[in-house]
Amino acid sequence: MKLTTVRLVTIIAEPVLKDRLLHEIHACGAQGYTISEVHGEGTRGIHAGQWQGGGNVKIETLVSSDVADRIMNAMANHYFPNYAVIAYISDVQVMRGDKFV
Amino acid sequence: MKLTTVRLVTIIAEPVLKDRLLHEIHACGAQGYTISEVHGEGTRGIHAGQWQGGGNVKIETLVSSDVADRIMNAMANHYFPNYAVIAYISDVQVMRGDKFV
Amino acid sequence: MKLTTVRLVTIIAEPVLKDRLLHEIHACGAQGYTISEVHGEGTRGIHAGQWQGGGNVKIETLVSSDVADRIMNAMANHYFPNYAVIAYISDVQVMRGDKFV
Amino acid sequence: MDTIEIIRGNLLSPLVLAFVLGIVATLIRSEVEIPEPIIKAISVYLLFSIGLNGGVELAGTTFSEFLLPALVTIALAIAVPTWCYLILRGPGRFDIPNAAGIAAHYGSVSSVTFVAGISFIERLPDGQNTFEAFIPALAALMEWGIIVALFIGRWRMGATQSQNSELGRVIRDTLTGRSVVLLLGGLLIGVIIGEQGFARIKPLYGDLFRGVLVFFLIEMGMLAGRQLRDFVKVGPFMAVFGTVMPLIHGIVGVSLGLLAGLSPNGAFILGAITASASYIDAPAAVRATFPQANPSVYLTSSLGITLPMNLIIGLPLYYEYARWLSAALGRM
Amino acid sequence: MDTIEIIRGNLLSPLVLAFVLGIVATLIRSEVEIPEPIIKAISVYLLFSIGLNGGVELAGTTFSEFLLPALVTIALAIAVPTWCYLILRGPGRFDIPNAAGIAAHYGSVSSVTFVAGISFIERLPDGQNTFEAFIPALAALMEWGIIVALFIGRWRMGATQSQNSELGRVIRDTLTGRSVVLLLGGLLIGVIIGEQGFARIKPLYGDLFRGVLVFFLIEMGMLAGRQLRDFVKVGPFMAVFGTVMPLIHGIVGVSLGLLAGLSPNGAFILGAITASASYIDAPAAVRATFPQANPSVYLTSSLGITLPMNLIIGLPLYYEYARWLSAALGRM
Amino acid sequence: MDTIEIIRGNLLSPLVLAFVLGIVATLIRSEVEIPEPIIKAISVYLLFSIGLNGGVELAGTTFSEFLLPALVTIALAIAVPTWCYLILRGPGRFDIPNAAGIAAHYGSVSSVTFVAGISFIERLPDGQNTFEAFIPALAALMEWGIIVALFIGRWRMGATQSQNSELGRVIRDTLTGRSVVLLLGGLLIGVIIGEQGFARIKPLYGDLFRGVLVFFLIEMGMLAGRQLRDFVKVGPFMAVFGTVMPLIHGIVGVSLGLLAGLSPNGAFILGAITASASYIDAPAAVRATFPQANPSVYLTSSLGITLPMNLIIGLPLYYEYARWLSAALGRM
Ligand SMILES: Nc1ncnc2c1ncn2[C@@H]1O[C@H](COP(=O)(O)O)[C@@H](O)[C@H]1O
Ligand SMILES: Nc1ncnc2c1ncn2[C@@H]1O[C@H](COP(=O)(O)O)[C@@H](O)[C@H]1O
Ligand SMILES: Nc1ncnc2c1ncn2[C@@H]1O[C@H](COP(=O)(O)O)[C@@H](O)[C@H]1O
Ligand code: NA
Ligand code: NA
Ligand code: NA
Repeated sequence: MKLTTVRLVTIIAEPVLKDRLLHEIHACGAQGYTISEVHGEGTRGIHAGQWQGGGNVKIETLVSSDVADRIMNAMANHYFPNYAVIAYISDVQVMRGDKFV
Repeated sequence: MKLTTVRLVTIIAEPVLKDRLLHEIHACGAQGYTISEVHGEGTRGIHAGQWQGGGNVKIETLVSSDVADRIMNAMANHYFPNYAVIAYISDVQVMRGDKFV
Repeated sequence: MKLTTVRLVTIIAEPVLKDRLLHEIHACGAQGYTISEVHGEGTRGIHAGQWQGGGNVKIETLVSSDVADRIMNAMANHYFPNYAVIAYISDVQVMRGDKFV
Repeated sequence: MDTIEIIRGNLLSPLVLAFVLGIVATLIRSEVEIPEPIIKAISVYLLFSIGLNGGVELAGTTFSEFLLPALVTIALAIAVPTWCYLILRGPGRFDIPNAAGIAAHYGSVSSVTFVAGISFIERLPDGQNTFEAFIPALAALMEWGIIVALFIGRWRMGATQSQNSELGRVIRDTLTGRSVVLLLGGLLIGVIIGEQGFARIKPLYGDLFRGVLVFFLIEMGMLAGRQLRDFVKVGPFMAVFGTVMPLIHGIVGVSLGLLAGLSPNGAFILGAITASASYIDAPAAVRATFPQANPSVYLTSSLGITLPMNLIIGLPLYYEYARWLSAALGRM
Repeated sequence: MDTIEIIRGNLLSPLVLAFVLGIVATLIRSEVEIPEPIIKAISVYLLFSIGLNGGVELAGTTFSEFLLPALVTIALAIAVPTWCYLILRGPGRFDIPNAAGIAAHYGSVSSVTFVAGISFIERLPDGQNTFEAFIPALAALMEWGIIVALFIGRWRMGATQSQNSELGRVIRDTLTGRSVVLLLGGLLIGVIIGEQGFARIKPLYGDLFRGVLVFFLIEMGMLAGRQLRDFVKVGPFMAVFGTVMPLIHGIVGVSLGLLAGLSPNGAFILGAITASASYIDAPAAVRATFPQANPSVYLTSSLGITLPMNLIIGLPLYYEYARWLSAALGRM
Repeated sequence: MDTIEIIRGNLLSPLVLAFVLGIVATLIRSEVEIPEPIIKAISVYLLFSIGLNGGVELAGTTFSEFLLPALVTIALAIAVPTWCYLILRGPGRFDIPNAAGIAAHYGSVSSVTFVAGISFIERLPDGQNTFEAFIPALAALMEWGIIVALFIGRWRMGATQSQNSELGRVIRDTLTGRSVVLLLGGLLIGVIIGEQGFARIKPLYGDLFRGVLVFFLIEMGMLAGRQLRDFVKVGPFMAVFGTVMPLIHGIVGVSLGLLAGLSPNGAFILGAITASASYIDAPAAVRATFPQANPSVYLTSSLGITLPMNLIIGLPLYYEYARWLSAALGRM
């Protein structure tokens, strides 16, 4: 069994960003994504989705190292300043690495 | 505080596989699992659960390294070819490692 | 792009613990958290939330290494003995590390 | 003979049949699923409706009519968990947390049994289907049974400070719990809007009530069905406890209700409340206060044994007993 | 002319208009959203209501009246998937899994089309709006078509042991599936409670039925709309298959229904059931048994082509044909 | 005196009482929870019902009757956000994004206030409870206020290309937004099916309307209650703005409505629409276009201040004013 390491990028953001973020990660080169509904609290106060149950979306995408960097940069430039959003990267192992790069 | 490293196996699959996958990971030796409802998109087109909101299930299980390998192999042999499913492994640290092996 | 490593602590617990756990991680020094609804099975039998659909909550929090240790210790001392709950730590990379410490 | 007729009538009512359908669906592992948000919304609806309907009728009730039944209900909310606790500790040989936990369940109210009791009466022919309008307030008072049981447990264990603060939270939660707020809130709104204001919302809160309850009972049946499977696990003592205690509580509740001046129908509902075992508020409260207590025991017995028992044979029995005793008292 | 009137009447019914609203909302990418738990609960409600209403009416039906229609339904549940399979393998040039998969869809029942067919009849003027009370049981029998299709596929492929065990599971799932349990459970409860027991729950299970169906159809329209976009992907063969086969099945179903002694209205509903293509139970069963089959094909054709076709022009056609054939047979 | 009677009548209506129950439940931190999917489905239901009911009545309305009120509504959808913007920039000292964001809220429509306004009228005695059937179309037009406000903001800021494309998306979203599609779709379906087609779905879309609205308002109260807690954070300017502006808008809306030829009831509803501040569509649109604007301010003021103010004292005031002005104009 051959496992290769790819990057798992996780973004947690207010729901209003959902479509734009999916578009963004796709533009950065992601081949797929998985979304879940979460809620949470951070350092920023109320945001527009919050009265709808405090909802956020969590977007996870398995990508190559390059794509992960591009996504993080896009996040830092376009979203971190004004939106309630966080993003983090970790390494995971998959079987058919070419599916994700 | 003594932490030991175990494997976190994450499987994202179309909902029709749920019961079978739970059975499978149990057969491979997993002692527990956690499921969440997610949705997503990958390289395969529409699948049978998709019209029900594009739903997938995400199954996470903390297991020993051996069990993780067995699960990945089972996935590769029985599910990757025909189903919309991905799986990946990462290392995490837990307190009472024997609970998961 | 400068990435720093922080700890992602994940707790999966029966819903009755939700408010107390949020309070606990905050007391340990966490600056934020993300919650999702999951369900699962482990080594313990039925728990009080189970008839409500087997629901658990998953709490994820990005914290410094110190805070992570404090949280794990609190879990071990106050919750592991009597409740259906697990917790694990992994390392992830973020951009503005100071947001989480 | 007449009693058998009543039992048969209850067995063949849409409510009980829907409940049985739910049990059967679970036993044959069918995938009928009524999603959780729907069930939550329906229980809000049912409690609020009962409050509203009570409130609309309440006009004209004097406080003195309410006083004695209320005192009796408070007495039951203290006595029932206490004596359950003693039985569970004594013959039941449970440890303190488990005994207190189970007592909290049997000392408080199951909304389903309560609602089914009300619906049982409303099914009767006109003229025989009325009861005291303040009944929802009695149900809200009976919720106190949870607190009494937890308090006993804490006291017997010699609680630490932090555990006491947990108990404080539970008391607050019980007083502001969903059932209490909806029953009392509905009651108050009903009083204020009166018959006239109610007329325009009656299609939802009056006409649909019974149909929605039937729908709800399908899910309750599935819930009970899942617990039924664990029946064997609770052991013979709890099997007997879960069947016999409600019957005793029902008899006691009806009797005291009649003595407190309630009508036979009102006393019947008080009996149903007393007999019922909580399966929503109590589990959460017990889990928070006595995590050591084993949820399998209290959930399986309250949901898998007592709930079906009450719905299927308890209600008609309490009703017949209320009629019989009222006649007997009348003859005195 | 009369037929055109009927088609127009159907087109302008709230049901079809709500369905079209859903399609339009999807096409203009509007964000009208009816959450999934609501839709799930509504489908439980619709099936249970139909069962209940049938059951209440059932009193007085003799088993012999039911026998022939039931046999005809079973025959259809065997014949329709078989012949679909042959056509899909032959002219359609599909491989075994895809042919069997599609056949499973067209051989079983779409609850929406079934419910819309019933509602079509109930909309008619008094005296013309009755049908055989056992119709829900026929719909439950027709679900067997899924099993027949999967069985054919398995047999032609020479299934391995493990695949057979999967088939076993699918058979069990179909027999205890949601629609079957709710239709038959409702039917049984309806029989037991009778007119009198039904009266008190009729506001929910009778009066609201049509309004809820309209609400449901908004979502079904959105679902169909999303599939419509993939229309081109299924290719010309499936476009024709998805349009023509239902028409043929509808004609055959109506004809056999009349010959089996059903009333024109009853035969019409049997026709609608036969014509309809499942889009909930079949996809899940096919995905589990033939993962190789391409879901785009069977989902797009059953949801994007056959469902709208049946709702919009199929139903009035089958109805007119039923009336016409019944008159013709009457004249013989 | 009469006005006070009307205010009291509104205060003691089931709607307002349910709203207050929700606020109280939140303030005592009770766990009454109406799940989000239910609330979403109910708002679809309410808007669709209003559209439908309007459509059914619409027959016989001529385009010319509609024209002037429509023009007035468009004028309001342009004027209200503009003047809000100016006030917020001037005396309010907000920066451009915040001023435009708040203006978008007060320039568009709160469905709850709209629906409550309609229900306010329907509660009146027969003969006094009618209004123009095309009112839902006016509410849909008023949604344009969002676009106007965002447009002003963009223009004053000198938007970049990418921001303009975002604005384009918002315009499209507003035009195909849920409220617009449901109100207009319902209206159209209502026109087509007419009285006769509506009769069979009236139990759901007519009889239940008010009861469902009461249920909905419990949740709205909880929502407002949660925002009320942040009341202090918005500062004195917004506290005054959120209380006074709606009153002014209500007066202006009623006046222009009467001048445009609307009946007093119709003018009252137009006033309620004008006075109301959006809390669903506007927040999403503003967040997407002006992420720099502070959501605490616009959410707290529209949900925590303006919504309760309108429901509790605004509606009866606008109604009384409409009656008074109409009498005054009649006397002229
Ligand atoms: N330290 C953290 N750990 C986990 N999730 C966080 C953390 N900080 C923020 N979040 C999530 O990110 C969202 C936005 O955070 P913020 O921008 O800090 O308001 C929050 O609603 C949380 O869901
Ligand atoms: N690159 C990816 N990152 C995250 N999730 C993915 C990725 N690719 C696929 N998935 C998830 O796995 C499911 C099946 O993927 P696929 O088999 O590629 O259609 C999708 O619906 C997604 O939820
Ligand atoms: N090995 C495991 N892998 C993933 N999740 C687990 C595992 N064990 C337990 N869990 C989760 O933790 C919850 C409590 O577990 P337990 O205390 O073992 O009953 C379960 O309901 C699962 O959601
Ligand atoms: Na009790
Ligand atoms: Na068919
Ligand atoms: Na406005």
